[in-house]
Amino acid sequence: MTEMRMRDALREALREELIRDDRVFLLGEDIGAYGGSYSVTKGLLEEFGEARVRDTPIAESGIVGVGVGAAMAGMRPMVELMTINFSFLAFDQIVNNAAKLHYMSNGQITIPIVIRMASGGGSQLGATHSHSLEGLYAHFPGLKVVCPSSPADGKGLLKQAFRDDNPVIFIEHTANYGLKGEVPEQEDFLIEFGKASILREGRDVTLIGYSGSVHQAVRAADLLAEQEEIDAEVIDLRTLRPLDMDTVIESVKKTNRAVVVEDDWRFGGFAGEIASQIMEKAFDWLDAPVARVCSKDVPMPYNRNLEFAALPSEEDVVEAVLAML
Amino acid sequence: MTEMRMRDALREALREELIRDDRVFLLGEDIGAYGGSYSVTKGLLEEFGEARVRDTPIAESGIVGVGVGAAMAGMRPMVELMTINFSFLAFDQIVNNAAKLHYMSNGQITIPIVIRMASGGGSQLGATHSHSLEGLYAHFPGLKVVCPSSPADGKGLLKQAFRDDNPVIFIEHTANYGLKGEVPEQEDFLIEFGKASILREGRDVTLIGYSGSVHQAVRAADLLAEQEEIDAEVIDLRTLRPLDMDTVIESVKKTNRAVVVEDDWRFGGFAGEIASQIMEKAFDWLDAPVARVCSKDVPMPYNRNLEFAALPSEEDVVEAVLAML
Amino acid sequence: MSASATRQRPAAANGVTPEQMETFLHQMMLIRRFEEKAGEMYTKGKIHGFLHLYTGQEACAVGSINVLEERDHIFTHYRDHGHALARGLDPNRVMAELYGKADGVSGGRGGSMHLYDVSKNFHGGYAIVAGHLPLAVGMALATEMRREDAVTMCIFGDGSVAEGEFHESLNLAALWKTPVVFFCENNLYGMGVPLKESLSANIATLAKAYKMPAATINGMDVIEVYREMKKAVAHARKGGGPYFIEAMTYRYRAHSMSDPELYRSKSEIAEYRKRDAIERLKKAMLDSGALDETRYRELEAQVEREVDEAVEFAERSPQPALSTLYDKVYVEAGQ
Amino acid sequence: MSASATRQRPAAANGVTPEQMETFLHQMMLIRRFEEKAGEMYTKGKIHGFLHLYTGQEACAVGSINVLEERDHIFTHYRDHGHALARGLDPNRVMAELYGKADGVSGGRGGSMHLYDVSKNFHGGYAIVAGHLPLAVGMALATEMRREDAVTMCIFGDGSVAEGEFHESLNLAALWKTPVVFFCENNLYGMGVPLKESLSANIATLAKAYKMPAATINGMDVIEVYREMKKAVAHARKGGGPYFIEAMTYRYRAHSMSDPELYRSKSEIAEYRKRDAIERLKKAMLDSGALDETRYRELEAQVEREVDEAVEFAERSPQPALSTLYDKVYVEAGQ
Ligand SMILES: Cc1ncc(C[n+]2csc(CCOP(=O)(O)OP(=O)(O)O)c2C)c(N)n1
Ligand SMILES: Cc1ncc(C[n+]2csc(CCOP(=O)(O)OP(=O)(O)O)c2C)c(N)n1
Ligand SMILES: [Mg+2]
Ligand SMILES: [Mg+2]
Repeated sequence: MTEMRMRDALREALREELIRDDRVFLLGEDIGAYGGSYSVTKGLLEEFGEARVRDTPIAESGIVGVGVGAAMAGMRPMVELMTINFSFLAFDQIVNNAAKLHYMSNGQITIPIVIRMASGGGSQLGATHSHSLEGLYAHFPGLKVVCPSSPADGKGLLKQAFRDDNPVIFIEHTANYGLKGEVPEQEDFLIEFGKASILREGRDVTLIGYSGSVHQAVRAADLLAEQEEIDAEVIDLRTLRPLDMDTVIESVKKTNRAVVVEDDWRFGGFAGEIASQIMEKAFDWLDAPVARVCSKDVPMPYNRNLEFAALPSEEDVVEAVLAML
Repeated sequence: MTEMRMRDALREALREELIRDDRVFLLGEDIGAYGGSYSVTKGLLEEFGEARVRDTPIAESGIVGVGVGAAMAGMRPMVELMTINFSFLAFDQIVNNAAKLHYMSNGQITIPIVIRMASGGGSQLGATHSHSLEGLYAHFPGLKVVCPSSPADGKGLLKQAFRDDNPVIFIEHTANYGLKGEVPEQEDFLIEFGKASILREGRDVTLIGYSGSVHQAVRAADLLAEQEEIDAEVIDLRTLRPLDMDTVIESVKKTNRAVVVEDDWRFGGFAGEIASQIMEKAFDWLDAPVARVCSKDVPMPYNRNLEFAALPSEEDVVEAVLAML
Repeated sequence: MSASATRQRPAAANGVTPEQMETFLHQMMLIRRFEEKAGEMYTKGKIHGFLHLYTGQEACAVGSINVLEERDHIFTHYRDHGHALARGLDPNRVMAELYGKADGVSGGRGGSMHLYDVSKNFHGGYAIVAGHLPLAVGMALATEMRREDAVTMCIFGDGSVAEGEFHESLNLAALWKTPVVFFCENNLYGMGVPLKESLSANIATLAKAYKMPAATINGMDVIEVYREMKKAVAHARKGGGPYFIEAMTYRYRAHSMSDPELYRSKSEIAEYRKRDAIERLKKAMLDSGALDETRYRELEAQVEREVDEAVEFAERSPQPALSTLYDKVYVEAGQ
Repeated sequence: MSASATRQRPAAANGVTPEQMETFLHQMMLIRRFEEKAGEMYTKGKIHGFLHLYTGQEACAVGSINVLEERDHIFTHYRDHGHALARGLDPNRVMAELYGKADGVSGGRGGSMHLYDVSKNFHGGYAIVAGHLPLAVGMALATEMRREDAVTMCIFGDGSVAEGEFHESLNLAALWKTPVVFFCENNLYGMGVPLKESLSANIATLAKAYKMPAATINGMDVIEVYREMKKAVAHARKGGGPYFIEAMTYRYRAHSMSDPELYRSKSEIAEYRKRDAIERLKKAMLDSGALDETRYRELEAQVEREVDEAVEFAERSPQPALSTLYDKVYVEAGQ
């Protein structure tokens, strides 16, 4: 084990995969000379050269498409789109070409691509630059969607993404890049997709999050324990597709209450999926409706106070829990 | 009242709005000389001329952006994107510029645009051309999302869309274009957004749909009545944003059971929103978890049998109802 | 091959041997007949969905694809039957795909717009206009990185040129000098919109602005297409980067089966039919003695048989089992 | 205006009056100082988010925007402070917007990248690269349909040229002959990527391929920018359709406040600083007698005051009330 920050853990994963498999190469906006807009790819250009760490023009559709084409050829490209906000320009390439070619070609074509992007608000970047739309991509069969919340998960899941033969949308929360944590050192530290992790055990209520919102959930659990003597279980989904509902349902059958915490807007968002599945699979165990703590239903304002008010907070989670007891 | 098909009712709405308001103009792919790929705009070029009925290049992002710009200038453009599948190429323009400029500019800018597109599967168009993603757009605050199921609704809602000062995403199910129905004749026949309609009253279960899926719900209700003596209430949401949950909740409080029917994939789809809200607002009235009858979790296959198997059917709805009794 | 000695002259004249010319003629006739039959079967309700026929444009597919080696790659758009047949995909399995049957090249899951045969490096069949252009660039980039000496051909229509991905793809291809040949079949219309109303640019001039060579050629002359494509492929293969061909052509049939063709006149179609590529080659071959009427009738009969067989095959092929609905959404095993 | 009689000569020489030159100088100095101050306030933690400074590029905004009439329209990208100030937006309210305060031009909801003042036909401030280009075309289309005799100016960077929307917008503008001036500020980099690594084309040549006039000009010479912009606006105003200007310039500061600038050398920056637009104009005015040191120091003091006042105003301006969070997601009343 060694302590590192999320951005460094992600870089380690990329480095190890570049070394291990010469089909792996990286392309994206400012991943080379600039070092990556969140410094994840810093130093990789120097180490691996221009052919395998490729700065691209600002042309999201084009570069995702190039990645898909290279994956069809048997390469294992990673395309970095800087942020999820810019992925909207590559939306068709992702949800049509990457997601569907395997099925449409009756299995003749496979697309082993990793598409990385940063998500989340909280940095006063304004409405167009603060999306949390992990659930958007999770909606499409054919894609896998991964959203780590800790450096260890970041490394293990990213390495796993390169071993998967399917298109993987790998989404990193901007607020997590500086997070420190213990990361296992062994070469083949991988984390299987579709396994949620229980970050904190508890009896009274299940808090469910992923990526950034897991941390609100943990802080809320601390507050609940300290101030209200409520013992919350916290589940980190880690991947949205595949989604580990078994772990969630088992927990809810124990606690009889659940709150989904998500940075995205509630209306029409992924929290509704989790809430609905809990209702479907644990109806008789539920003592209260599953609550969803999400962003307010507004485009993200720039002003700091308004932005904080728009984002879900640990207090919002505590409030939701208290309301259901 | 006069009987007409959906496509003709929509054309009537466009004609009347073009006549009423000279700020209204239409632009889109093949809406002119070709007559519209679903014949909705047929004859309008001849009647209103090239300036107001404008054939465009195949450039979805560009033409939606042009529409947004013209709307900023105080015009009332309607952009036709042929189908929802092509709207993915204009995704950023829709969810960033159209949806957010009013908020970001602190109300200085308004975007009175209508963006029309056809949705739905069932015509063997294959995986890239069979999306039902109304819920995708409903997720974004700043947009309104309208999905009529009958000629009268089509006309009344489309005319209303032109009177709304906000961006309206107007989605027509391809399977509905040929549907016949009675349409009121008066000039100012408008239907307010956010008012669901009850297509059939019933006591035993509430079936909720919109656009295409309403028709499965109605047929399922008929089957339930005929074969099982189950009396289903059918609600047509008509608009997803604003969403009339009051009508839904009132119904569920009466029937104690609900099935959401939707053409889109279940996982991460809009049905989860409706189901979650029902749980939140009518928890104590529910005798069974809200069921979601949606498309199977696969890209749409081309083969007819597979496609039918992938789409939600009235039998699926009946089955879901029987399972919850 | 020895029989060709007696037919030396025409070959010398245009760089194409009589055997090749016969191959071209056969392929063009096959495509023509295949498309007519497909249209017929559509009308009979045997085929559904969108069906975009290639009639009129045969010289484009045949002249260009015959230049490619087995190791080369092809990406095309939804009007793809002609390209598939020219690449040597089994007509039976192509017809079966239009029928949506289990023996179709895409197992009945893709349909007319999505033909794939990866064993022949035929990578589809794309129905989102211009969406496959960057894929072709990516394929070319990969072969280049692996020094595979392969060329990727990317086929699309004039209507696609206005899409943003056209621009992004040409720029990326030129920037990274990928071995890709962009092959634009300019049939003057994108659905019902004439090119001059959708593009404020000359296509080849626009392509040249990205610093790649570009040629506008007669897409109704299979020999010219073949010769120009040879230059293009040679250029890309020897490391010169992308090459752009704009082939002027015309589609005889409606855009798809549901198009009432309100946007063009019967006389315009008749005008272009006079320049028919099959007639042109046939006449040249008859004139030069590379073909006689007997052989031509043999070819006609052969093509008729091939197409009938394709229909029979498609009719007999089973529907894909309902139990396969969930198969191949994901690849099961990791690498 | 009568005082200008004594300063006739320089005006005759370059088509710009001494008064105008002084306006240009003042505006450029104001922008320079405003940006330096904004950077300072960012470092002090008064401003957050992304902050893209305009230092070095002042001649572009000032030379071009001063050509526009009140009825003309402006769209720009996220590096927008200079354009806002040159258009005459209140520096106090611009600074307040960077602070996210209620008196900001966008009420504190937009921030540095999203400045709007519709009363001045200044329509933003767009943070999605090239996303505003079609909006400008749409605005121009609307004014043209209403015969308003207005021109729309659309400003963006060299890095935006590789985006698909660049292509779609230029084509639409040219196809429909909309009165729009595309103004590309070519500062040689898009974030850390040099233009030559992101574009396989000469920008002006590419623009010309869409059949619109295009000029590459010295964006570090405010007089040249002004004169060229005059031609462009005249062309668009008299119904000639779009016009394209590529202004060669350089940004002195990092891309945004968080950029470590690993991709370019200190000496390159120093080289460009020698061509500074403010110094150039100042020298020309001193040489021609249009300016003397006293007046220059007055201007310096004035600019200092304006910027200090802007900061004070921003500091004092209240935070937007939390109760406004849900306001203006939708327009309440219909038409
Ligand atoms: C992105 C997108 N927009 C619109 C369509 C609908 N559409 C299908 S084919 C076509 C015309 C394409 O014309 P062209 O590229 O010239 O090819 P052609 O049909 O003439 O062979 C259009 C608009 C589509 N499939 N994809
Ligand atoms: C669609 C999109 N992709 C990427 C980004 C991230 N980004 C912000 S500015 C920028 C560089 C733009 O360069 P250029 O257009 O030359 O403008 P400059 O910053 O040089 O003024 C990039 C890549 C973005 N904002 N939008
Ligand atoms: Mg065409
Ligand atoms: Mg730049």
